Amino acid sequence: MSILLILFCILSAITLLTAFLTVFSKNPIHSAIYLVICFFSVAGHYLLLNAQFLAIVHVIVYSGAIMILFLFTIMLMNLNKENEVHKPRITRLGAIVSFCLICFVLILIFINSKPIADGSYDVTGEDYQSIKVLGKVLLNEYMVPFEYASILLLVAMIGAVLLSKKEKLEK
Amino acid sequence: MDTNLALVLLLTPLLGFLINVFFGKKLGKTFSGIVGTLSVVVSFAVTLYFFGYITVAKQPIQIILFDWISISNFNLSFGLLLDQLSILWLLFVTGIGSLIHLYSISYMHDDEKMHTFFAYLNLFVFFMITLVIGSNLLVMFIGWEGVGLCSYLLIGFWHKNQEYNDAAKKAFIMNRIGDLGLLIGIFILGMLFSTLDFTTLKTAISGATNLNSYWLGVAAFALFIGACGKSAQIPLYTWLPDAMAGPTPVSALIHAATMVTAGIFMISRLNFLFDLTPEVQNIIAIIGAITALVAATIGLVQNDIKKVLAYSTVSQLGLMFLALGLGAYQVAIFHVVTHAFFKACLFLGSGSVIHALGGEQDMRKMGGLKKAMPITFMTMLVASLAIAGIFPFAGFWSKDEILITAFEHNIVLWVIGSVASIMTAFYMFRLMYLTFFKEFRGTEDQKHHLHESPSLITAPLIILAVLSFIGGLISLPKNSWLNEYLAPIFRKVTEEEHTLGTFEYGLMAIALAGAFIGIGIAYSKYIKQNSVPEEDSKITGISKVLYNKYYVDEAYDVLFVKPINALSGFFRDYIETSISALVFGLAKVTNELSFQGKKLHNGSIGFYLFAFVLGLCAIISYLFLAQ
Amino acid sequence: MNTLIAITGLGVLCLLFEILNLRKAIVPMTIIGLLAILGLTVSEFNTSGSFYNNMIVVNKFSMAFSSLFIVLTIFLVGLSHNFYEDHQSKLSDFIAIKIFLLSGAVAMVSFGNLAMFFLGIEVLSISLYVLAASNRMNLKSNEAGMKYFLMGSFASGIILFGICLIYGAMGSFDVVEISELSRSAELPIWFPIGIAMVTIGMLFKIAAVPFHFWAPDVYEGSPALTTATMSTLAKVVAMATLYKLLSVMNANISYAFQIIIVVLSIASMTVGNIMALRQTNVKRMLAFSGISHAGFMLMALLSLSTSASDLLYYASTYSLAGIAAFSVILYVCKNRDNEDIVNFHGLGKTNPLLAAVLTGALLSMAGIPIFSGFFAKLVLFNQTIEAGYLVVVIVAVINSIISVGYYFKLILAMYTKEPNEERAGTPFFIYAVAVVSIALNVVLGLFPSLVLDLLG
Amino acid sequence: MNVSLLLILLLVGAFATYLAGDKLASKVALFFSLAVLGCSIVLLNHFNAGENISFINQWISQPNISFALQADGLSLAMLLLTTALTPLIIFSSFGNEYKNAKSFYALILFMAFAMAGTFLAADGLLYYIFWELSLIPIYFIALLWGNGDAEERKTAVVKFFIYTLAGSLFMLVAFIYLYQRAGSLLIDDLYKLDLTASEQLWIFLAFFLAYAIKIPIIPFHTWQAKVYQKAPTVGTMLLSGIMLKMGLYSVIRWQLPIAPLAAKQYMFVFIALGIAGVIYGSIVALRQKDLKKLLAYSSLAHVGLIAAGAYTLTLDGLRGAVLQMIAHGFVVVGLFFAAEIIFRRYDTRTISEMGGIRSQSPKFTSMFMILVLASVALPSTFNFVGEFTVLYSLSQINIWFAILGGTTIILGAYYMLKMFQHVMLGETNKKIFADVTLNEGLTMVIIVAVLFFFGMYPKPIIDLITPSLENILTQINRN
Amino acid sequence: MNNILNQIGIENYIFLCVILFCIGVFGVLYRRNAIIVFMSIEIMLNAVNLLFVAFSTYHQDAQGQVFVFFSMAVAAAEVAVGLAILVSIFRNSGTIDVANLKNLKG
Repeated sequence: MSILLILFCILSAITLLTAFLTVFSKNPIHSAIYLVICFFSVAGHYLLLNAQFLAIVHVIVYSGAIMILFLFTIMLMNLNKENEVHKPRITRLGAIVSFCLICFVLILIFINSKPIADGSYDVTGEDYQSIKVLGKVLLNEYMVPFEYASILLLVAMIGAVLLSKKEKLEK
Repeated sequence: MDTNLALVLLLTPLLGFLINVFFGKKLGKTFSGIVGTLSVVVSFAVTLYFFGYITVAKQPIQIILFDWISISNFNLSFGLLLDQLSILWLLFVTGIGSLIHLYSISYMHDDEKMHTFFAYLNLFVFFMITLVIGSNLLVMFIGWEGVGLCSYLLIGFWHKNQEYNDAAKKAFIMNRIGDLGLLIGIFILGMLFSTLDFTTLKTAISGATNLNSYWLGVAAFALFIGACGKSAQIPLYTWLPDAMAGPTPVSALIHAATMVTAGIFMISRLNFLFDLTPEVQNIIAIIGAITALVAATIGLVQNDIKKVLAYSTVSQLGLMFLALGLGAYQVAIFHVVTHAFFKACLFLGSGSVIHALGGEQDMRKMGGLKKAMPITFMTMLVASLAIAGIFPFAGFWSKDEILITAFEHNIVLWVIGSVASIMTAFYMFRLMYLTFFKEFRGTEDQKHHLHESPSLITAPLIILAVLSFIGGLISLPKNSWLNEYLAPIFRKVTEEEHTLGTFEYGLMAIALAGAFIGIGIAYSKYIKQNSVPEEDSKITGISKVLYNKYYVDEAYDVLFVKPINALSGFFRDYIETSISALVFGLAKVTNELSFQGKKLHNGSIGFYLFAFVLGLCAIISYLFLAQ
Repeated sequence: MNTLIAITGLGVLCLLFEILNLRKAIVPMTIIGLLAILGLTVSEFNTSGSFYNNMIVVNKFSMAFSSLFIVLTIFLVGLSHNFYEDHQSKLSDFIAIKIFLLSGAVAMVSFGNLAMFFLGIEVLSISLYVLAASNRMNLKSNEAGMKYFLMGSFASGIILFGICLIYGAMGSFDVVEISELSRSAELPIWFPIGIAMVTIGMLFKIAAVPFHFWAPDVYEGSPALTTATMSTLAKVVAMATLYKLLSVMNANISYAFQIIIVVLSIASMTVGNIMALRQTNVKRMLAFSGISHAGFMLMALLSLSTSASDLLYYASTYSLAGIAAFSVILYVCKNRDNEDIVNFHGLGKTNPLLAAVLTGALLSMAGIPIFSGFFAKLVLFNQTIEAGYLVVVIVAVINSIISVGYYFKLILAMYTKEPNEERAGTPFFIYAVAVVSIALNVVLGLFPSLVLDLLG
Repeated sequence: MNVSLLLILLLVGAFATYLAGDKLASKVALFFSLAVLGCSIVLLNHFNAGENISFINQWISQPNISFALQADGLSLAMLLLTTALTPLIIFSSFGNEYKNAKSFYALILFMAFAMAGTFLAADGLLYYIFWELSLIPIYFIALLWGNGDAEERKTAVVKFFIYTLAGSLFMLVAFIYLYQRAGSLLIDDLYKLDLTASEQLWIFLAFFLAYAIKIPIIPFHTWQAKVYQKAPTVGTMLLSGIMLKMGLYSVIRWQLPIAPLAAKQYMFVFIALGIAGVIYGSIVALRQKDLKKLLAYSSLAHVGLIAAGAYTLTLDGLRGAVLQMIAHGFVVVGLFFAAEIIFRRYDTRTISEMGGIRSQSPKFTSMFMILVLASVALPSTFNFVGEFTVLYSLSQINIWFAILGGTTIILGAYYMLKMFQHVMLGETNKKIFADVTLNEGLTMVIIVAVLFFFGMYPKPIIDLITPSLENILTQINRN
Repeated sequence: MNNILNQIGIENYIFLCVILFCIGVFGVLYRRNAIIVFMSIEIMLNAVNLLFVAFSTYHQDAQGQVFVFFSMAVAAAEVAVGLAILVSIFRNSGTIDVANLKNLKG
């Protein structure tokens, strides 16, 4: 067992645990906090995979922006109470069954698949994940999607405005 | 020339019909009657011409007018065949037809729809002529069905009475049952010989070497069923008594003299076929004999003057079929002719009586009319004597020939025929006695109005009475003009000439004696004992069975009419609805599925996603685990 | 490529119009702009090529479908004028979102890289989420938006996972590379799983059974014009994209996969039609009808190599009929709080023209000849029988019969019931859209070769 | 000059009628239908002169579909039936006031267009399109201008529509399958196909479903009586006079020659079904209370016989079937018109409420009587020619078929005369029966004249149809 | 430079991501609180992002990481729109319980 693997295991354990807790916590605030931890642990995975830039972006976007948005909403709606009524047993059973099923099926498939490479993975030796390279790929090859993502955000922005803007009662 | 004359012969009645239909009302009653009568008289005149022609030339005239129906293996043309047989038939069809038309001018004068009546009569004559002179079976079939139609129209002439309409309908349907038989026969003949033309059929059958006797027999039998329908033989006879619902001239013309003999005509026409199928001939003879007897027994107790005559007609037709079955076509035809004379006379006479009594037909309410209506009485007496078979009236000769032929073939048939003859004599004179003798039993009002009919009515009666008297002359034993005349039609006619020995004289005497016995019984019962038939309700025992015609109508009703109607109701109420429900059921099932499905779409995101995940798992596992 | 740029430009222009206080000009200018873009697209129809490192691949297929989408958007924008009368201040937003939605659609059929595909589908989806929920004071609309959003994001997650697996197997997002690799090398199993997951995500978008549950609810709750967009444009886009995905990346569909398609197609048709029978809400009914049509269109996937033009034809006829139907629905249900069938009572008497248009549209969907829906079904059946799936065709035929049941329910309501109240006004845009779309439908029916030979 | 002209004229007529407005609609429609009749007679002359009056043009390249209109004797005969009955039907409606008349008459012409197209189409798909197209106008005619309770009518009409559509869709599948095999749907190409016995059976059955429902053959007839009863008389006339002939025509034109092996192998089954229809229809008709329903069942019986004739696969059977189709077309139109005439005066179709009309209107009675007689195939009417030929062909297959099928002449007479008795005869009715108007009389007289003329001289029609039937017969017997 | 996967193995990442993804799915199904459901969806997306990065390393290719940027943008956009919808639902009905969204059914 290399250190990396142990690190991976620890990180994975944290990720999965916090993810579970996010789902299970009765208090939405707790869920949010667990989710933040989960995101950080995912950022740890990124670091482990040597994708530092992505890790930072991830923390900024998820933990910084998205989670704050969630928290804002929770506060706004005053939902920080454990007021959720329990779902009927059948629904929970359904959820658990489908969870087990999908896990089982997917994992079984991946286990069944033949081993990809017996221990040795490609090593090109080239730099492929420094900020420089990423920037080049993003702004050369992926220029169009990059631009197009702005459309996506624009749409989201217009949409959010559209949904929350009060209309002036003209007529 | 011949073609044109034949067309005149055929189409004048049609013209009369058309004139009466379209202008009848404007013409006025008398004039429309005259038009109707004239058109038949013209036909009669033309017939006379042809009669003269044929007696001289002895060659049949065959005319093809146009192509009619195409069948894959042969073509049917609309053609006419004027030979000895058809001209003979034409003679009495148009001849008696003319007389009855004449009679009707007066008889129907009080009816508001006289022009319609004449139109129908003319139409009938037209179809009858078509039947007789059609050169192939299918043209004959036009006439065959056409006369049935006219019979229907005329029986239901007084259409406000639904019972009359029922009778008319019954007649038509009974006839149609026979017609189906006839059609089947036609089909088989067409199939076997690829022709329906009488002359070619005759050569084909006589020339054929290896005939399929089975199919030939079936064809003959099917044709005989057709004849049964039209000529009122067992089991299809019940319509004829009911057909008396029509005006009396109609009964005289259609249901006594002409139309009902169509079956005999057809069988005589196809004698070459029936000669080859002895089994069918036997059936015909037996059916004929039984019909003669059964109808005669029923006739014994009937109280309606026209019903008696109707059953008498059936009985006489039975005798004719008996002769046909025995292969004695010319004898049958002889009886047809004499029967036409005296039965027409009887019907017209009864019409005269009914006319005088203002529509009364029940003999129990008649009597003593001898004085009031001497001419009617006399003519009817002559006709009655003729039908009873008293020497030397026409009926004696013809009936006697039938009985002799029967005796030669089968003694049982002879016995049956003789018994029927005795009964005939009885009920005819029962009729005469009840109607004309003793005291009048009707109302005072009727008595007041009793009168002899006008000359337009009596003239035809007298002519027919004369014919009934002398009609036998056309075929005297040993010296038969008729047999000679018909010789080209029938193959075996010369072989079967009777020898007139003591034996035959003996038979004649027996028949004559039988007739007198019948008359005597009638005399003792109705003149001596002065009895009058009882009220309907008091009739008991055998006579009740007879009075109710052996309950045959009821039996038919129970056996056929009611089941079919019940079946109809059953189909209508159950089968139809259940097939419909089956179709609707499919719709209902899908609808119900839809309803259940609505519960599945319960609006819950959880459930929707659950289904999503299940679907995903199912697809993935099918693709990657099940393989 | 030019089409995509022009469309996004037009979208931005729309927003500018609002700023420049040219609100009244928005609808006409957008329509003119779209017509111009349509002209541009058609003029470039025969030029094919790839742009920007193969991000956008333009060929006949993408051009044809893009043109169809543009036409549909023109109609939808036309209908907007009347529909958003009372929301003038948001008009530009609505129109702009529709235009961006169109750009997403165009991106989806002309992608050369899975990134473009993903972004396209997200633009489309997010626009639709917004539009579905856009009647903000109406709880039903909110609920529809929420349901669509939740399930849509879920499906996006699945698609993303699929893309990820494809990338894992191939090491590239470029479809050309992927398809080359998929033919040559021995594939890791990730690739087919990825394809399956992307397919499932797309099946959700086209609302095939069992991923269809959102459709009736969302169609019912959304504002009618959004429903029109979803049932015509969005469905057709998703179908075209799925077709393109499968045909571009995975030329040899395995037999098992075909069986899956057969089963889903049959299930979609049957469930859609049977469920539609008892619906009283017209939009909901059309949602189920849309599900069944999705089932029909799935049949095109059974003969991937040859059925592109059939699919195009089917998509055109279905969506044109849908537009015609919805324009009448918009007219009838304006200012009503629901789209119940009762509202249609007596339309045949009060407004025979629109009733005739709706009748035509429904007959086209039911597949009655002379309306192009019939030919669409015909060519599809033809293709499917050729591929050897007679069973599907027979089930489809039975389903066509069932479908007549509910289409005629609406027709009967229009013609045999007494009208309940007068409807005022003859809005030009609605009439124009209704008549033009049904006319186009009939023209396609009379000259099917116009479309069928396009991709030949 | 070719047959497409007819179709164009009918279509133009439909539009013109719609545009003419409610007042003029009926006259415009009559004018156009008469023009089409004239046109078809001219075409007939051209055809008899040996000219080519077909019209074939490529329509869709992929799949390969042609716009092919071909007229041989059979098609022309059916076309003439359509074009002759259409003006009659339109003319017969002159005594009625219809609301929204322009749509009504336009739909009639449109329907005539579709039906004429069905008879002319020589490409499977084109034929199918016309076939389906004819459903829509009759659906609306029955639905909107029908009589009786609206809900019941709706059920009946929708059932009819879905039912017939259901049948024909399977025919479509069969056509697609045939297309796969032949690469074209031109009828000549389809005739040339060499299909295995089992293929033929399935195709035969698919066709049969469509035709059995349309004709209708029992047990697929349940839509018929209700629709006939509920539809306006004009609609009923169109349905019974022409539309159900489409099914019978199609049997002869499409079903038998394309799948002859199956037709031969299962001939007895289909003949038996037809004959069962004869007997069943006749018996059910006996106790119907509604005049139009009774006529509907009589129609069921008659077409059963026609179908049986067609399935005998003999020249007689086919020829008899075609003759009987034409004859039945005229008779049934006449009979339904008679029912309509009574309805106009008595406002009822229930038989028990009628009776005693004969003493009020002898003219009408005579014409009705003639129609009844023609319907029961009295010799010298056109129906006899057809019925005789059909029964003859049946007797060639098996004499029992002829006997059982022949019961129609007994049972037919029974129910028709029973109906006539209760409708027309009996004590004078208390309700007033105005004598027939000139329009009504003219319509009836034309029908009666046609029936008698061709009853005595069917040769022109026989000569017209025989070559094409022989041609079809050679196709049937090709292997 | 060493490939980190030599020590951890791509399978482990796959399993991790699958399980994480499934937890997300589970959350969506299990919870009625819309906010938590959103969070679960974020977990799903994150699982995929992680897998992207893993595959990126596996292929030694930058595209996977680039794609993660797009994925993040999408996630952000979705959250923005989703929360906007959520807020308007909350305004109209006062609850964010998805189980209460059952007005549309049948």
